[in-house]
Amino acid sequence: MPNTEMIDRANAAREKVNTEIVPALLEAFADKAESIAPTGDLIPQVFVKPTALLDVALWLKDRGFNMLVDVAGADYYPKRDPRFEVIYHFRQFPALGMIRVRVRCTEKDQPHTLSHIWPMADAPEREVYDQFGVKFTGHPNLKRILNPDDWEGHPLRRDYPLRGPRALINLDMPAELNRFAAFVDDEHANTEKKPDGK
Amino acid sequence: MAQTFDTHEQDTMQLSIGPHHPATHGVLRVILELNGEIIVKAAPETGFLHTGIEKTAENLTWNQATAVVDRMDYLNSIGNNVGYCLAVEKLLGITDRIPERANVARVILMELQRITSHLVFLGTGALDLGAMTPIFWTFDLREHILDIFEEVTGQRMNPSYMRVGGLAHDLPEHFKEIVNNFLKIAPGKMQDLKNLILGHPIFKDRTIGVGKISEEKALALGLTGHNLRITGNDYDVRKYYPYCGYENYDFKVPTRQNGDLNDRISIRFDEIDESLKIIKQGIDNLPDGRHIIEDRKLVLPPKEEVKQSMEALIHHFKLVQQGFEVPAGEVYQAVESPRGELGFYLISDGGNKPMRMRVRGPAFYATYALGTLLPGHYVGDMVGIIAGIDPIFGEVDR
Amino acid sequence: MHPYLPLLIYLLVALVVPVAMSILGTSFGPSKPEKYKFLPYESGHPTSPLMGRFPVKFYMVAMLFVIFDVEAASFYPWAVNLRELGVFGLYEMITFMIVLAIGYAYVWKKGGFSWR
Amino acid sequence: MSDVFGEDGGFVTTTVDGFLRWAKSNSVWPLTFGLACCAIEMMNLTSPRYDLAQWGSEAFRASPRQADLMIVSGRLCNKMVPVARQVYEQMAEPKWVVAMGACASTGGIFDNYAVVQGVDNVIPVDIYIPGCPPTPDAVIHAIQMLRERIQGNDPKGGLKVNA
Repeated sequence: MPNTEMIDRANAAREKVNTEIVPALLEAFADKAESIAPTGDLIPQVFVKPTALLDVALWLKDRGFNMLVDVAGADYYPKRDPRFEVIYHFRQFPALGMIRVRVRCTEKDQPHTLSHIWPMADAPEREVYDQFGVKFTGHPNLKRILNPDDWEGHPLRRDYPLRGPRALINLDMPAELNRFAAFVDDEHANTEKKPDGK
Repeated sequence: MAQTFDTHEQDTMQLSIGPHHPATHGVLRVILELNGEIIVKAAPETGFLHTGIEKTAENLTWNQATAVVDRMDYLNSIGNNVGYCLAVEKLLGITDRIPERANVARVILMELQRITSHLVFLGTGALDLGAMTPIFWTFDLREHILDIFEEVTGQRMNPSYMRVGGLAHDLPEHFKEIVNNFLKIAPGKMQDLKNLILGHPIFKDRTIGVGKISEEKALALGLTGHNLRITGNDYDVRKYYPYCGYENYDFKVPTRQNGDLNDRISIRFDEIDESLKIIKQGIDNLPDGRHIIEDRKLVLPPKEEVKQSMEALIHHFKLVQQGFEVPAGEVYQAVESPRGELGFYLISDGGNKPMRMRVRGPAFYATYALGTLLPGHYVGDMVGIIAGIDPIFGEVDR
Repeated sequence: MHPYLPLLIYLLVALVVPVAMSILGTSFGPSKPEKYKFLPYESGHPTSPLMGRFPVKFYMVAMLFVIFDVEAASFYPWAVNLRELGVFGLYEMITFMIVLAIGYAYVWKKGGFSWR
Repeated sequence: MSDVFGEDGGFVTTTVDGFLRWAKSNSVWPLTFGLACCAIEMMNLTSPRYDLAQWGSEAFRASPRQADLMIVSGRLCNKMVPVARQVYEQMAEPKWVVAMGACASTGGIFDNYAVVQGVDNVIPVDIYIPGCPPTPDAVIHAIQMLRERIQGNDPKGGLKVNA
């Protein structure tokens, strides 16, 4: 007796988004949006230019996409020229239709923030800026959210080494360059004589 | 470096409830702007537990990344693993070839993990509101579940028990027996706990009408899970986007109407009862059969076979050395974690490592909802509200 | 046996014990006076010191506490020798409480207790 | 005066020293410095099954002024380094540090830009506990080792005569 009512509702909503919303969006934003074939999860996707993002978001909000699920960043460094991409997932609740708006951008052309429409967008946009360096125009306080405020570089970029600053130093680096040397005064350093007997 | 509020219209005092504070349930910093005892403005600041999990996952093969994903929301390790593995299986397109035994085992273990997370929430939440006894009862009951995890997966917490395609190894034979033992004692203890916490007059005074939120504000703040269901909205990923066969189980999604702290805590008891129901149904019809998908390209061949046949050895060698390739594409898979909708957005460029793993943490949006939840309350209420939204900073800071 | 001898012994002990503890503590305990030890503990993250004045509400609550705490303290001597004072003592204390109750009701009505 | 309080332990100092060591080792109060998954296992220490109260350490103090033992439970990240350093500095002497779990001891499985590869880069550590997360029994074993060390001849414990 599996109740597949929700699965049918989600499938029907997806069909509706594919047949009505996406074509209407492409024709409404003719030069600024292009469609993409959905992959694994069959969620309809649309490429949108950074300048048109705000209008597309408002346009979608009028068509029932009242839930902004997530704002994510991605970096296609070696393979694609506009290397960065900001991905917005919208959802129609309770109709359950979903759409993925992907905004290809470089460091210079900056998408507009959505935090004045959805207050939730404030924090993930700060994270995209912190991890990728993509700025958002009109953002209330665009500051680092995950890394310390004086951190150089944007860690989630493909060309950023996994070990970060440590990767660039060799092990026997002079203390003054070691980021944490300032915190370990000589007397406390862990080369302190171990209590005898242990 | 702290975010100071420069506009001091009245003489408000700035107070930093810092990263190392008993009331912040981990490493959260909330900068409060106080007018006497009333909070005027609150700015949460996180990042004190940023472990670079997404960057580390980009350097691990598809199956290795389960060990890292598991330590993100450390109270819902099995849920994280299942969410991640479902996303990879969607990319591979093998979701319907997963054996039934693996799906049912995943559901049972996820619901057990949900109960442990709710028990920690109830224990520490009541402790923050001043009740000392519940934390002993909840952690004692939680030990029973951790014993089950130790029997099944070998480790109490962060077991990394899921693989792409099913379970890492098969369930022990006496799995049904140990889970049934737990199911026998759980309802009685939960009823005692409910009487102890919800019936308490001080608890009622400190939670009724505190931290109220309306449905459309909760949707605008991106709240999901119990933070959204206390406003009457019954969005639950297990019901709306069923995965792992959740549509075969009949369970209700508990909701509340007036969206205050009392609802946030009382809804947990109903959620635990629902989870117990699901576990009961899962255990009753736990099918036999393979615990993982039958596909040599994805799954290590059994040990004895590797010693005999040459091509099993080649499969073994390739899988251990390189792992398997996943066709290029993007996928978003949502899973219902104890805190809300936990989403995995995976991008694969056809290689044997994920190109990008973005995790949509429900607690991340709940933590930054504090900015609108806290103002207007006393400082004493802030302790309850922070406990009420159930933040886990492994998932907030990834 | 001087009647006030127990009181003297009590005061003596109350003086000797803390002094002894602090002297022994400072002379025999390890002491490393470091910079951070003298900073106020602000749960790990220093914040800007208080710019404005303390709101007047704190002062109000402090004054009310002093009044009603002293009132409560004055019950002890009365309660200790309740037998000797007898009924007269009871009426005495009731009038004392009524006078203070009037003050309490006044403060309550004027909203001294509500924080907002 | 010096022979009675002599370094080699005249009569008085050994008995007072022995008494202080006995008192200190039976009331090591830990600090709630919970970071990540190990913090949940650290909370288990006070639960009925792994009762830490048997050795007098069940009072988890939140303020560093009242704590003797700082159990760094979880992965120490870059933004938390100044906080950990300040909290350690503000603990009153004698103080000990236990690095709980692989992440606190050596950075564990997170060998990346965000996690400090071992807490001993920032604060001196006395005892390292392996495990991810270590079971509460392992933490109790570590606390037993620390108590033996205090009762033995740990320079930080015992009597320190500063005239």
